[in-house]
Amino acid sequence: DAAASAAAAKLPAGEQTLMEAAAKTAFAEAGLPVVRELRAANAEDAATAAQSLGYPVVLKVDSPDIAHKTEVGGVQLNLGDAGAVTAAFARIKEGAAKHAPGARVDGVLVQRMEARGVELILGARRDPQFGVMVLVGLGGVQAELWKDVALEVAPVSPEGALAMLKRLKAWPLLDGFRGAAKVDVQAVADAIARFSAFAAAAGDRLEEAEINPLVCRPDGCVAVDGLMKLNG
Amino acid sequence: DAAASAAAAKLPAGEQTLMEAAAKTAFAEAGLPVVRELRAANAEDAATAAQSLGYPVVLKVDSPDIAHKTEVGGVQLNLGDAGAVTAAFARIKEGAAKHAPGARVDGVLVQRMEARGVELILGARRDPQFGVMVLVGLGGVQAELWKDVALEVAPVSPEGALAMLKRLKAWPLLDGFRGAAKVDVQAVADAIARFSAFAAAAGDRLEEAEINPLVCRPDGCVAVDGLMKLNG
Amino acid sequence: MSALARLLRPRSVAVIGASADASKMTGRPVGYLQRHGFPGDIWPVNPRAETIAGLPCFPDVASLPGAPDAAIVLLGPERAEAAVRDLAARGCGAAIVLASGYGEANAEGAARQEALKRAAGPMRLLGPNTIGLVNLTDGIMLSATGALEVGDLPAGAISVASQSGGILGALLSRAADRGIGFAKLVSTGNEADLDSSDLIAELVEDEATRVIAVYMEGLRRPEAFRAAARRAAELGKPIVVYKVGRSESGARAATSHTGALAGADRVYDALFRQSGVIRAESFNDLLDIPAALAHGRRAAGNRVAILTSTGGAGTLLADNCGLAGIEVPPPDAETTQRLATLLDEDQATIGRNPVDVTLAGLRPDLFRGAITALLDSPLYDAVAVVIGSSALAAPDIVAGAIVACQATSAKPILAYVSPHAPHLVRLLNGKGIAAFATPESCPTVLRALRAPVLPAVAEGVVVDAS
Amino acid sequence: MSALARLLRPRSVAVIGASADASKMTGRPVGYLQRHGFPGDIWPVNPRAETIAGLPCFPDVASLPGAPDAAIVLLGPERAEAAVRDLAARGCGAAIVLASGYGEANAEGAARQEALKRAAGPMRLLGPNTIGLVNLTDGIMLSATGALEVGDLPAGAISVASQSGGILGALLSRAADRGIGFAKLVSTGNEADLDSSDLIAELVEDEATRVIAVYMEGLRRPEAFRAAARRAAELGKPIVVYKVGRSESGARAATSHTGALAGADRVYDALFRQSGVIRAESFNDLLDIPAALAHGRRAAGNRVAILTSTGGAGTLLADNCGLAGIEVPPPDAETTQRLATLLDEDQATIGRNPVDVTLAGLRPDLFRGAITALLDSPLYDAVAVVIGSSALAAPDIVAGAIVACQATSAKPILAYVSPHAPHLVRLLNGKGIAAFATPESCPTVLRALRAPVLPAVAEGVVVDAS
Ligand SMILES: CC(C)(COP(=O)(O)OP(=O)(O)OC[C@H]1O[C@@H](n2cnc3c(N)ncnc32)[C@H](O)[C@@H]1OP(=O)(O)O)[C@@H](O)C(=O)NCCC(=O)NCCS
Ligand SMILES: CC(C)(COP(=O)(O)OP(=O)(O)OC[C@H]1O[C@@H](n2cnc3c(N)ncnc32)[C@H](O)[C@@H]1OP(=O)(O)O)[C@@H](O)C(=O)NCCC(=O)NCCS
Ligand SMILES: [Ca+2]
Ligand SMILES: [Ca+2]
Repeated sequence: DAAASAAAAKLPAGEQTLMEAAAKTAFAEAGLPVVRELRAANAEDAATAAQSLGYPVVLKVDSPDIAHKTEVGGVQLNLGDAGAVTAAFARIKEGAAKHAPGARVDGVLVQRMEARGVELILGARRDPQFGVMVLVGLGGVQAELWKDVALEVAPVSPEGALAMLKRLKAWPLLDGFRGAAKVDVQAVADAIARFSAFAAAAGDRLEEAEINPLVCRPDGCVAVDGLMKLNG
Repeated sequence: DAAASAAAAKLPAGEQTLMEAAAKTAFAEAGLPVVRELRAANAEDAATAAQSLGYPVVLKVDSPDIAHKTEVGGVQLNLGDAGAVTAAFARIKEGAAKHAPGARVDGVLVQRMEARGVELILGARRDPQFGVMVLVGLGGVQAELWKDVALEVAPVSPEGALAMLKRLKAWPLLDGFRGAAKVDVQAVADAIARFSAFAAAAGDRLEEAEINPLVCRPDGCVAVDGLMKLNG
Repeated sequence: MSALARLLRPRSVAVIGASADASKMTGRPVGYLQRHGFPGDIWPVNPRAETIAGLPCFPDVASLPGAPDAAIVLLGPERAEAAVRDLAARGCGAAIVLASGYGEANAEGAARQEALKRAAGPMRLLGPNTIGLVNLTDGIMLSATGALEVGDLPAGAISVASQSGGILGALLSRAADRGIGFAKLVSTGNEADLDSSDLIAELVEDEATRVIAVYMEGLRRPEAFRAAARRAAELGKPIVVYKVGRSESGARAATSHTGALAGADRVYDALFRQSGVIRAESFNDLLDIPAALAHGRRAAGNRVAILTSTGGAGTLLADNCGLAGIEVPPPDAETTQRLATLLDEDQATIGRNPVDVTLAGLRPDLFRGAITALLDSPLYDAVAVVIGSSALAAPDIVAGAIVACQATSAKPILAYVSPHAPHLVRLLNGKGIAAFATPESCPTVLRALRAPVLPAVAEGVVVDAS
Repeated sequence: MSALARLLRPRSVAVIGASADASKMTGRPVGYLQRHGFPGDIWPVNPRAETIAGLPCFPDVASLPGAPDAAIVLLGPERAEAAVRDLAARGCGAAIVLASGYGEANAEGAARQEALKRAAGPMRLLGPNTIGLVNLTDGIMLSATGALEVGDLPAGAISVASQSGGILGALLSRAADRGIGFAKLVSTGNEADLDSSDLIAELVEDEATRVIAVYMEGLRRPEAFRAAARRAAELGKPIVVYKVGRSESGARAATSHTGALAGADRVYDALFRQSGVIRAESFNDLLDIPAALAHGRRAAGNRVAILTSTGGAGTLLADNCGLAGIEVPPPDAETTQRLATLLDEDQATIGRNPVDVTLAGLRPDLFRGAITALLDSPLYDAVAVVIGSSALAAPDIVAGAIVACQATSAKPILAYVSPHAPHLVRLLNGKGIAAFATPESCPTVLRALRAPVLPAVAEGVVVDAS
């Protein structure tokens, strides 16, 4: 996969962690659908960004030092107008100052508020013996609680990815369980395949990559958050 | 259990379905913690009821003909003041008129808005051979998806009920999984035991009883909705 | 004496339709009774014979010298009804009707079964469509099953109630191969009258019975079963059930086979759990678990030491234990020290579990010393010994060492036999050591050996750790 | 010829440290080579003997009349290194070092293993700590295992690669009991040089081998394994792996046993799935699945007809099939009609699955007719026959009927033997019918018989339905 290889080739050198924005940029270059977002350094820019993305939006703290944004009040959802954005910007600054005093805060990411869907986690990890492995499960605590994940050696084809999804006990949730709408599983399988191709191409450089959540809906899927750890 | 027997003895005669309010009244008489609620025939009474319960509240359509309230817009959550209650009352009336045109609507139930918690389903059903069985699982679609329910012949003691909870794969969710707060499982076990004692006392009269959800939190648990089918 | 007690331990048995031709199915029962040493009266009934197998033969039930405690009816479904009516009139305790073609077959058969039941009146009925009853404690064979052709069926402390005759026969021959003995075995068949709950209740009171193994397709009277299970718990006699009908296909087959009611399996599961009954998950477990329980020892916890003279099989066993939630912790410092001194190896090598004694070779003293050290450790609740090919040539040495060690401790010793060696499995089971050839049995048996926690009657449980 | 091919099928074998005393472990290999009919040259090496078992004995490796294709080194770890160095210098293809006390023991042993590897230079090495290699296709025994004392080990189409010698021995004796034959069996032991991936790759190319059974504790080179699996898929030769280390205790034991790397089990699971390898879930399956696959037939789907002459065991089998997701649908109208006519029973009774032919008795013509009717039905992908006690006395009639039926169809027939009857299991497996005594094996085998869908090389799969 050319896009995957190109995205892997572009990874910055040195051992480091890519936070949300940088990680998603890499995933986007690898051909994955990621949430539309803009950076904003202050409340005014944030409102302008929101205007151009279209309401409602989400504001997230943009900091190289904060991995768990929710815990510091760094995620503000469902903001409907400029006033709400301004107020949310202030709350994020406050929260970071209070809960992560030392952290450098570059500003915020302004994202389109995505409609709800089934949330998956995609993970990739380098096994010293087996090479890069790719994992799919339900997002949040679910995958762990139900021990319901599918694992393969990267890369996987879209057909392989679909087979992984079908192996999940949670598969019915994607397939219209109890009258719910069916998720566009072809799009999801495609995203998993691209994610795995990217991880395989990154090879030894990659320690770990994660998309959590990948929001999956009848009209497609979108990576809403991501993280990547690189080796030197 | 005296309360359970008394509650069972008081059940109305004849084959019928007890909707939310009536079912919960019976459960309350059997000693179960149920959500505080008041009936209101019009918007004004609803606001008064809300005032006396304390905000925020929930409004639910009160109708002997509507079992699935959500589907008709019959559940309005998190109402913060009298204005919100009045508006919600109107929406419920409208929703019922539109989605359940023939249904008799007696008014609304005004309930305290309960804080979120782990939602369980408690069920009881009469098996022609084995007598009354009691079932516990996660609420919503979860129990069914993960095939994660515990079943016993009613009645069960509080210790037996606790053992049922511990058998659930979802038990960690009640037990502080991933740093979450621990639920008051003694209170939950007690509720299950009382529910099962009531169902056993009702015996042949009972076709089916359900509490869905029982909201479980560190400070106890509360039945938020219920339903009961009686034999003639 | 109750009718059921008369059936289980009759002093007189009438054989209705006995044949003088020993090679025919109807010729077998009298022979089996004689050959296995029945000390009571045998009364063959056949209008066309004077004597059968040296015994005077009676032309009909009315001419019998007394009321038989039990009767085996070898007639086809057309004539069985009249015989049953006659037996009831004669005061017989219970009749066993072997014939099939009743409720299990079709509507006509169901009607025939009803008539049979009516003909029995107050007399108890076992069957129809049953393979009968085998009492190995007292050598009383009330059956025509070919499995009884085998001469030496070991008597033991396990009794069996089975809703299928074929399964009873399979258990009988499989157990004999493994050196597992039985007290009584009863097949309840169509359960026109006596059902498995009746039999279980009776077997629970049997002195020779310490464990009850049940093959179940469906229960007619859950309450009766629950009461029997409660009584068994009071007496400290475990009940182990293998129930089919766990799947839809199985439930359908069970219903058509004996006409038993097949309720939802998870409802049975709840009943078993609440009654303190152990559920066997595989057919194999229905022998392994009762056999281990019958040896009488219990494990206080779920930590096992594995001793092996063949590395791979030790790993295999450890893996299967771990997979099933049985702990396999490395030995404590004191035990490690003891083993290192004994086996003359360094502590790092010896401080592992499985304890691999390959290098020590097959020296019985070292073998004994190592087992004893592990039994003595407070860290372990049981010891599992892996028996490799090296033991094939010297079965008695290995078995002798294990048996000698077991006498020094109250903890159970289990044996996993790695090569194909049925003689070793038989030998060990015969000496009170739970031995098996399937690695999955080790954790299954260990779980079952943990003192059962009985919801309702927990106080009453007698755990025999002798 | 490659070194591995020379090892698997040597024309000359040197036995280093052979003893003239046949009762000693070191005295066995020459005898095994002779007894099982090795047609090549046997060169015993021992400075203290003139002849061994009638063969001239050589004082050292240098004096050998040629470069042996393979050598068995029977020396202890102290002297094995020098022998290996001499063999390498002599141009030997591969040496098998049986001794233990290397990497599996301690740090000292690990250093010794390194030295051994260095001494071998370009010569290939099997072991150390191995039970050796058994080639039953050509009667070549490069092993000292006591399992070879057994005279008649049936040759077959299954080859085994095992990281444990004890497990190899267990498989050998258990298979013989069940009538399952092998082509080659190799134990890779500590894998100082040759590892299981090397052996699997070689066995895949072996003409006599149709299926490969692997006992695995851990893989050193996943890529090499993957390549071998891909080649196996191209050739349509299934690989069946039983891997331990599924639990923490098992992984710990595996690491200390052969020093193999024990990666997370679910990573292996992914590797197996992606390579089209069948994973055996129980140790028992590691024989049952390959045996069924070796018979060559495949099932097109997962619908099975069960034919039984003993109701209970049929129910048992149906239940186990249903539980494991194998369908047991009632026969279609045409098949029902055919069976009803044949067996002279009413359609309601006969329109069930299991098809119970108890009433028909053991009449071979009816038995054959019923099996054929079920095989002919497009509703079924396979037929499972339950063999009850009635067949014990007439094993050939039952087996003959089943074999005759199989010839009329491309579908597989399975046999579940309900009573303890190893002779029947042996007889049937020997005649190409997958037969077993555990009901759980039926669904397991049926799943494995479904044409494997191989992710990468799906086009290349050759399904032999002959
Ligand atoms: C709990 C956890 C997911 C929180 O992650 P976080 O980075 O702090 O916060 P997120 O960016 O995910 O945002 C939090 C919420 O906002 C939502 N959100 C974020 N951006 C959004 C957008 N643009 N549009 C809509 N919703 C959005 C998320 O869906 C999430 O919703 P939820 O609380 O209903 O699930 C994370 O801390 C964690 O550790 N998860 C566990 C992962 C796991 O289980 N791993 C094991 C796999 S085997
Ligand atoms: C989906 C379903 C639960 C909806 O039930 P309903 O009666 O229409 O609606 P409810 O009364 O439960 O109310 C809907 C929501 O309001 C919440 N709610 C209701 N009263 C509340 C109160 N007083 N305070 C706070 N929250 C409240 C409920 O928790 C629920 O929240 P959720 O959507 O986050 O789960 C129901 O239709 C159903 O069928 N459930 C499936 C049951 C099942 O899985 N059975 C199998 C068990 S084996
Ligand atoms: Ca996240
Ligand atoms: Ca509800």
